[in-house]
Amino acid sequence: MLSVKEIHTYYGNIQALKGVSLDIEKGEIITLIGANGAGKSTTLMSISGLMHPRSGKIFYQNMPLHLLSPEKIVSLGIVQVPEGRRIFPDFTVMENLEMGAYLRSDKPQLKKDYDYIFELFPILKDRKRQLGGTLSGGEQQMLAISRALMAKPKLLLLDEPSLGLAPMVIKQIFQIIRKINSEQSTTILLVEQNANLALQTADRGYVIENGLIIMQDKAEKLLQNEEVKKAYLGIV
Amino acid sequence: MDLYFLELFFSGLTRGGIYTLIALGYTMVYGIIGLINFAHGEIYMIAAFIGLTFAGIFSILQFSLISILLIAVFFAMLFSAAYGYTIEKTAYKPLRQASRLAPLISAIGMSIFLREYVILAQTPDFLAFPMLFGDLELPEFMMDFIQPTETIIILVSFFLVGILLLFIKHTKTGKAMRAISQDREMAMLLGVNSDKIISFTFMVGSLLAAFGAILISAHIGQINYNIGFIIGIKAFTAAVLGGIGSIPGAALGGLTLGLIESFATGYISSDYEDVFAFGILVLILIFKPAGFLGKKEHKKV
Amino acid sequence: MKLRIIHSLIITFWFMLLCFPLVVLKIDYLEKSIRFRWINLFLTGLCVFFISLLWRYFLSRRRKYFLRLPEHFFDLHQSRLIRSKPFLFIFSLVFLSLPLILPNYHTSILITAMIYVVLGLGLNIVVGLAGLLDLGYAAFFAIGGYSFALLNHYFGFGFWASLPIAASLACLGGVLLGIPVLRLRGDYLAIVTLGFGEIIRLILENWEAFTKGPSGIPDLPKPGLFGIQLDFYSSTIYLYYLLILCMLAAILVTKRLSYSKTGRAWVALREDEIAAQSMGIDTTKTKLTAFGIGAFWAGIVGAFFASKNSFVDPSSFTFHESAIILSIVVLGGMGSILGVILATMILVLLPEYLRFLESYRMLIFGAIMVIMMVFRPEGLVKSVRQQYDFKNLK
Amino acid sequence: MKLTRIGVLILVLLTTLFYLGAGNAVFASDTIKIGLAGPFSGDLAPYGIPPKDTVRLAAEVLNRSGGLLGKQVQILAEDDQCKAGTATNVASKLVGEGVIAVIGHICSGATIAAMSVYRAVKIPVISPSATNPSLTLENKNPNFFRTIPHDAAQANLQVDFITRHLKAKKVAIVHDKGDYGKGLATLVAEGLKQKKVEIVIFEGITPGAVDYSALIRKVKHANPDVVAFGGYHPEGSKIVTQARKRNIKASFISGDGLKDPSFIKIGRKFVEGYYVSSPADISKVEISREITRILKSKNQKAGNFGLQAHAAVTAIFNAVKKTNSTDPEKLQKALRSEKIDTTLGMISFDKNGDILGSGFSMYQVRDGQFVPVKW
Amino acid sequence: MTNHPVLSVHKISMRFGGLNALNKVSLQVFPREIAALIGPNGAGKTTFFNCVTGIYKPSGGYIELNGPDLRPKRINGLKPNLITRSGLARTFQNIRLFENMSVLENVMVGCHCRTTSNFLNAIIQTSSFKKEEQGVIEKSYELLKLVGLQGSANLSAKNLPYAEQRSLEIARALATEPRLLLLDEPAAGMNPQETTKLDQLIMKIRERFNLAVLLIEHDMKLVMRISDKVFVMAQGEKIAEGTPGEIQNNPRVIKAYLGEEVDVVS
Repeated sequence: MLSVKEIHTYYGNIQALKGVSLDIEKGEIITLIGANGAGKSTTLMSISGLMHPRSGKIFYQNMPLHLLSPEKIVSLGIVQVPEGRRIFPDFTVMENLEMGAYLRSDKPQLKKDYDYIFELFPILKDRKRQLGGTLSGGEQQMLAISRALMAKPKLLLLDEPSLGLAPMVIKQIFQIIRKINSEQSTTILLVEQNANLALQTADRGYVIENGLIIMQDKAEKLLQNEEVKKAYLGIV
Repeated sequence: MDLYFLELFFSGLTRGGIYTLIALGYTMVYGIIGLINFAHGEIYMIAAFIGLTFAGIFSILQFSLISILLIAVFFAMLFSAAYGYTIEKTAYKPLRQASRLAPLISAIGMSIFLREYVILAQTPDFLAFPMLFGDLELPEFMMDFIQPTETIIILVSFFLVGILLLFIKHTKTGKAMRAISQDREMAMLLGVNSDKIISFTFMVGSLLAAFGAILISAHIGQINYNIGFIIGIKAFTAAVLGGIGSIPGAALGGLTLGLIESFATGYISSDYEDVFAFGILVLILIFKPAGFLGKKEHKKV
Repeated sequence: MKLRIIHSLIITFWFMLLCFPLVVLKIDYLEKSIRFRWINLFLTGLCVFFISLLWRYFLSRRRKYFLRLPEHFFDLHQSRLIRSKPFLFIFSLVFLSLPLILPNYHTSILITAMIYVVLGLGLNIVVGLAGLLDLGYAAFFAIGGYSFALLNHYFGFGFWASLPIAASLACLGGVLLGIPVLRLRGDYLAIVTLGFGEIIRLILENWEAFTKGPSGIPDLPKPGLFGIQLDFYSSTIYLYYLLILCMLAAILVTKRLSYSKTGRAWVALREDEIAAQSMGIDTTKTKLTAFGIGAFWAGIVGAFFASKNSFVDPSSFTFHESAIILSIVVLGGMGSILGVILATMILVLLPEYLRFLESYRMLIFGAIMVIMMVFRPEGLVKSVRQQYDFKNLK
Repeated sequence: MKLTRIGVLILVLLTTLFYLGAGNAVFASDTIKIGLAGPFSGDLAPYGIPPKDTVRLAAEVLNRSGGLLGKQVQILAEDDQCKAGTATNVASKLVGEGVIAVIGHICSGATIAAMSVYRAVKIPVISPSATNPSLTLENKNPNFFRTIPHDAAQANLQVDFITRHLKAKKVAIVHDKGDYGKGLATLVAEGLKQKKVEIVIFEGITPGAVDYSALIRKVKHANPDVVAFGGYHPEGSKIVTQARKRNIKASFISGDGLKDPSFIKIGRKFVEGYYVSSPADISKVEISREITRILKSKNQKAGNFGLQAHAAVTAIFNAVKKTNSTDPEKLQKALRSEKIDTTLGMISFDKNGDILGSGFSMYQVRDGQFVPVKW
Repeated sequence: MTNHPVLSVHKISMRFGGLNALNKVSLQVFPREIAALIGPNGAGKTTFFNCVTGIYKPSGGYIELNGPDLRPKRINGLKPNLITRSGLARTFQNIRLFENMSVLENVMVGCHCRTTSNFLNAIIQTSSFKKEEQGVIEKSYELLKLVGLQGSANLSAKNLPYAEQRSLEIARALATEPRLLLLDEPAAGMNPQETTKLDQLIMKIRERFNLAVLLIEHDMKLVMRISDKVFVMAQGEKIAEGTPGEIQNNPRVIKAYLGEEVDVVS
């Protein structure tokens, strides 16, 4: 579905990605784990078109993605939930969701999708008129995911959905991620620092370190892998 | 209430209305790309000239006043939007990645260029602008403190601010504009074509400036290439006063500035009208560093 | 290439459409006349076509340089020719002999240019080094000029007696402006300084009894030279050399300051205010010194300016003046001394030498400002901070 | 490295340009040069461009009939933007290029600054528009002349007219904060005070401000018999238009800054009855009618000071012809002694350099025309 | 002398709008101690740093820093520059170097609060100014040597590799002559070798300058290797404190920090 081939991405003069390659099949949940600053977010930004790799290619259903502008990429069905959620603070919950559906014009289906979202996250329905900036961290994360879902993604890119959330909330959110994957058959690329959590959720995983993919395997295997444990859990 | 006070109040309101229409252009552009568009006053001026050109043609063709007014407004809006669009594409868009000051200087250069362009293409002289409102009449008691054209200016500018607020609040493009001003990258990640929206913002700002230009030119009855300068500075001041980036703020700032100037003239002296306007701006910013409705910048560490 | 031409044609068409009502039509509705000036449309079209071809070509090249050579393109510092001693020697010889060979007019505009160089250097401290956007710098220029004029008018002070007072008053003005606006950031600072500049000018205009209002103050003396009576020509030449001294002093002081504790604090403040504060830099004091020293130079050349014209009036200190000085700083490259000098050449001398273009002069001036910024957004000279010598350390 | 060289190249180019510019001045030529300085760009360009057109026209006509002293006359027009700083540069430039006389400058401030240069070389300077009294009355500028009477003369006339003809008790004085406008307004105010007329308002407006309605309302409340405005026609017509709309019945009076066809054209019915003091009627003078006609055919106009500038250059031509030389001292002397037939009628200059023969008279706008008032 | 903490924080709280970013956090750092502050993202660690260094004003509680005279001095409410002068220096999580200054100059800026010359001295170039300036250069160069950046002294700071930028931040902070150094995620984005070098550096700094270090870190290996004491924060509260060994076995910490082994399949 999506294949990233040897991309090198720079921030000014600093090279953040030094040849990252990934392959994602339809319907999978893939996770990309690694430490802070390892290049996880940069990978997602490169896929989304906000940063253009200086070399290397990205293909989506055999279409070259690395040449397209962000809005084209979204219109193809690749939607990102960026790190830190980035809710529009001055928009109400409803307006935030409407922004998610920005490129859509199928009104009748839209209505159903709002209902689906509110079914998924009932709390958002109660908060419909509240400003995004006043939501709690967990609610914001839910809103961010919902907002992305409103764009009807075929491939959903999730950047650190567990960041700064209480364990209970994290649990809920990861359940939803599974649900979205199974019910809507949305392919998911999940970037996480919380390796335990990510590997439990995903089908396959990639480990990134210093802008390079150093390991890739089935999620269960990585979870058992002593190296991974040592490197990213710190404690044996 | 004191009639003199009322008179001054409405004259301040009229001025404020015009300031607001121009300030909206500054504030929207600033909100969306953080640029002080110094060429905005020049758009206002060009709109007045375009309006005069078309009003001239159709008055020679003996159209009725009201149709001339509508035609002049239409063409002024059309062309000023086109000018706004073109200016953004040539002078600002190539500088999107550059430091904050580069587009500012580019804007100053653009403003000089446009003034000289109008001098060369038309004339440096003052030109008579047709009094397109004709001889409207108001009820006797109102005529004591307000003039018909002033009523129109106040009403139209309030109306336009209202329309703009509704537009920004409820339409898809309006939402995209607000989204970009909050978080441009995130908006792009949701499929908003930010270049398009930015162009659009310039066009809307220019439209409003054009509207203001025709209103005030038809009220005052004369224009020249220099009319954009002072009004531009004042409108920018109004935008900052209200909190730059905020649309209701621009309206609030515009009205405040208009009223301050009017009362300063009426009760003190018009010699120091501008000193008061700027003095109050400085005072307000010292106590409220982001203007009336501006957002306080959070220190991000 | 073909594509480019087609594109340019489309742009040409668009511009012709855009220009039509103003460039072609000339309406006088009172006399009911419409004139069509089709030739103008043709000329506009032709200009736009070629400009757009060049524009697109260079814009695409700019991208390339932007990526590949961000730091060396145009770096005049690096040129060995310019740094070489013979070149500098010949250059300064020529520069020093200019007023002796050239007609008075050139001496006169070079004086103006040097006044702007010093203004640029002063504002460069505030904007370029300390990163505080000031849109009302002409106010300090006015304070300097008017201090001299008023001291002369009311108390008969000569130029030299007034100069230190003018400079200190301007400096004081800078600090006084600085205190209330310390809390403001970026563009709010810009508008407050703009307001301050206008207020100063308006006071000069309206306080008739003291400042003589819009008529200005005439008959100011030229600087004296140990009581020697100078005729008009020699006093201009004398002024030229004085300004060279003044400019060199400004360059020297800026350089020395910029590579001292104070200068480092300015730059640190510009780069990152929070980090600067965390390194123990007192932001209040640092900002005030920047405002004060910046204004100081404006005060000095303000007095020179008044003396050169033997006249001051408020209309010499408008917002336009502040905008031009700011443009000098930005166009030159923020923080760069050589940049200020080059940009002054372009923004002050070019309009003088473009006089043959008559009415197109200011049009082209405006266009040049836009073009320079579009193609060189980081300024003519990239300011590279001088390196400290530590090689001889152990 | 290559790119650095481009930088050097540009530096060299700039220097060359500089020397080329310098070179211009050195070219010897066989023409008589007359300088002309004023604002041809910027805010005040409308006051500078008409003099440029008329002076050039005068030179053209002269050159067609053989020029001066057997040489062609060349007009060097330089833009000073009405800024003191630029004006001194322009003055040095004109002097450096060897002009025998200068027409200009237009603004008093720029003229005062430029005189510091001209004074040194003694060439005659004739301004068509600088009305600041100090230019001639303080005996500093023996080489300065003007074809426009200074403000004091005009102010006296206005004061007389207000007190004797209009018999006003209360007068409101408004000015445009400018050099000319405020200067005139101040002189009028002083004159009126001496005659014990009450001045109810003395205030300035900002030219180019959105509207003046607040001030108009203030004027209305002061209820003066006469409003005297010092300034130029755009503001004048704006103020009177708004005042009439607000039903202010007072008489309006202004100086020559308003005597411009555009004033009536823009002000339309609202300027009817406006009193304007202005140099004596020249619409009957054959030359000025001729000039106006030619300008119109070229789509130019005489503006506020065009005809004065024409008269100024005519005076110079005449002085050169009479003295058969371009020596500044001789020219000055000739200018002081000769009577000349110009667009302004027969004029001459007094010992201060002020114009004689072109006094002020009062006009009133009636049926879209400036009509002389008999009183 | 060891029983005088160099930094003691008493129940400080910090609220942003409705959010309780810090809730009565207290901790003490003793001289020559290397302490680590850990916790999941968003636990309030950086907010804690910002309160201590004066960028935020805590909404409750107080902070004391031991002066050179060993007397505790209240520093909450002081401006950041004064806190730095009192002997507290920091680095930043997302690297805040003065990008367009050279590497050496960055460190020289750090010397700012320990020098006395003013701008007049600089203009006249008095001999005391020159001497001081030379001293600053020498000191800065020494510090660069210490962190291994002497070779890049004249590069622009923004052109340094990521890991070296972090070291430069440390050098710059050391230039302010602190008694307590706060490091905000010094190992972020470093590879294992670089991280190893970093912990040697931290040890070396402690020996050389006799100072205490408080660091926020996600790299657990590093934390466990070098710290004498570990504080754990979660959701704006301090949930544990102890030696690395104690912390590793604290179930509450494991749960909060490593992420719950949630059963997501259910």
